[in-house]
Amino acid sequence: MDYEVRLDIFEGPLDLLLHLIHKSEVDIFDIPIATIADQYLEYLEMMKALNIDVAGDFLVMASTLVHIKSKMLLPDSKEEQEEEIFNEITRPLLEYISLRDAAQELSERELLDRDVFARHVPPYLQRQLGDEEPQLDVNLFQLIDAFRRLMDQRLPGVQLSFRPEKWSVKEKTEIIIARLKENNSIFFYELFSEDRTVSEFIVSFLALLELVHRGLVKIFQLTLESDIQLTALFEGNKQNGTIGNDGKTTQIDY
Amino acid sequence: MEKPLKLIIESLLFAADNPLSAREIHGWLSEETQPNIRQVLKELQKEYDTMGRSFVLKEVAEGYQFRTRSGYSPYVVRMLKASPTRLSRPALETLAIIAYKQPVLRQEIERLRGVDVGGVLKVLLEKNLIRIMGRKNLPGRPLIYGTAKRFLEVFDLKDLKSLPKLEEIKDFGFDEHGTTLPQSPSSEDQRQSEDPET
Amino acid sequence: MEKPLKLIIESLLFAADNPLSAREIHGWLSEETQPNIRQVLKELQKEYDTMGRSFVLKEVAEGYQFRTRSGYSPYVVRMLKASPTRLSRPALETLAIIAYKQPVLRQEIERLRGVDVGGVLKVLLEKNLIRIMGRKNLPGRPLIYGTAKRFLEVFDLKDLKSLPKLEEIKDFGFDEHGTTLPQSPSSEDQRQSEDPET
Repeated sequence: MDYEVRLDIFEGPLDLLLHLIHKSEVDIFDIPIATIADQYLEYLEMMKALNIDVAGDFLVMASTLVHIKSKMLLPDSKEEQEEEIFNEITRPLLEYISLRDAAQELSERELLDRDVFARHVPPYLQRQLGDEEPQLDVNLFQLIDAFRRLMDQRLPGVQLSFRPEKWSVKEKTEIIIARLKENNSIFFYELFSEDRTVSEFIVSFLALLELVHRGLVKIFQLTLESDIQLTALFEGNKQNGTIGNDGKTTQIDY
Repeated sequence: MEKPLKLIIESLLFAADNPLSAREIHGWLSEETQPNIRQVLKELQKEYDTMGRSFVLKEVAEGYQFRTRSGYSPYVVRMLKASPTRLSRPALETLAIIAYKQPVLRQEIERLRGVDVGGVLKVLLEKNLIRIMGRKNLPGRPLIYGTAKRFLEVFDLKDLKSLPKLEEIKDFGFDEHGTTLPQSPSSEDQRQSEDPET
Repeated sequence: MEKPLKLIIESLLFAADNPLSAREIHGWLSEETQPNIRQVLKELQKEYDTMGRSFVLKEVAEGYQFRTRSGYSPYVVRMLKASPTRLSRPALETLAIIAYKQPVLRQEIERLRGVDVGGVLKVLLEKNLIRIMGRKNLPGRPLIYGTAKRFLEVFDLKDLKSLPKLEEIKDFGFDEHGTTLPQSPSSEDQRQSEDPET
């Protein structure tokens, strides 16, 4: 066997598949699965032989191909086979091609900072502004990045540990109510996502029980698999309004 | 002190960092109506188009912005020593999927591209081309992605509707058997607005 | 593809952050002599002077720069005041801590940032990005901070649940070794780092 040892770098299984189909000069609507599957596996073998990491994505496609190929040996209905090939292979490929073309088309536009350039606010204009504080221009990613940076700096590779703090059930109750006011319904686990110690966790839980007991919060689960959710039974939630709208839990006394 | 509206608007466009819409301009020139401002913007655009200068007024990201004509980029790139906007092919393909399928989940993107896209999403977020639109009510509460305004700016698009049409995948009759493509339920809104004709 | 020198120089002036001198321009267009470039700059200056637009090409200490005519500055300043700016890094970091750790006490924030955050908290409160959620039952009854509604608006989040989880951020390919993310060389970052010095 003589391989041309010219290993193209394929972005993913669809890329490789397209390459093989192209090379075999076959129609995408009439893919000779057995042949293409063999070629695909050969290619993976070659990559392994050259110690190139074969990503899991490639293996998933390999197993799909092998599966289809093996089914073709069975006296199944031809229509069923064609359907499977279309759904598992042809349609993903068509979608991939159309998106690849769209990406190509996008990249051919007049791109800002590549083909065309805009003006920036010249510094002399900014100076005229003095101390005025204009609006904010910041995105979520910058925020996350800031946080990550901070965590890395302060505690390289170490989980955050916080000094134990004393929380009262009442405080936690207020916090839970504040959160429910903001969101109407939250997931059970979210309630504890900010708890940093076992004792805080327990206090949160007691607070929740208290709220349920008082009929201010409902706990439910949509299906067996779904996460437990909490929903407020006060204020805007059509049920009885037992809580003042100033965020204080005035009706809860201890 | 009274200046012609056209030149006032021009001065704003000239000094602005971002594309300006008629609505925004109206915010600073409340004595002028938005249709009036829109009209002036169109006139200015035409004027610069025919003026034969090195820059024009372009309509992008739902606003107007002065930009150099494309022929001058070699010189400007040299000056700014800018590594010009360059997106890798994976990044570009992922961006295309997000642009066309938004709101979209990561798993849907990965299904379409056939590979993991974690690293690519990071790059696109960093470049402010995409944004997180929220979370889907599904197990794991996955993030929903969409394009950011900067996407329109960079790709010279007036709005999302101006995206070049995506070639639609025809179904070859197999769907009667109920094997429809597992559509991400989140992309439904987009579908609806995209192909009202079909 | 050859463009007239006048328009090439104009495009450079247009896209430049700072005034450009003939010497600088010569650096990018070495095939043109400095006197030649100086000549073109003068011509351009005259041309814009007589063109009756809202901006002119001004000769300032360090070179030539497009500037709006002074009569338009009231409008421009009005716009710039209302235009978005960036948050300082301390403000952003403090906000990030509050977002992720809320409800949170000032002392916790200071422990994480390692510096006093009184001033920054004030700024964030003024900008309505954070709010005081209550007081903690501790000596001194310290204030508890959380994000405000405006925070969600600015960051384009539907609710606090949409804030990406830290595990998900890791998933974006931030390396696991705890080193910081390499800054994207996007033009925005460049501008950000350039501004304070100028």
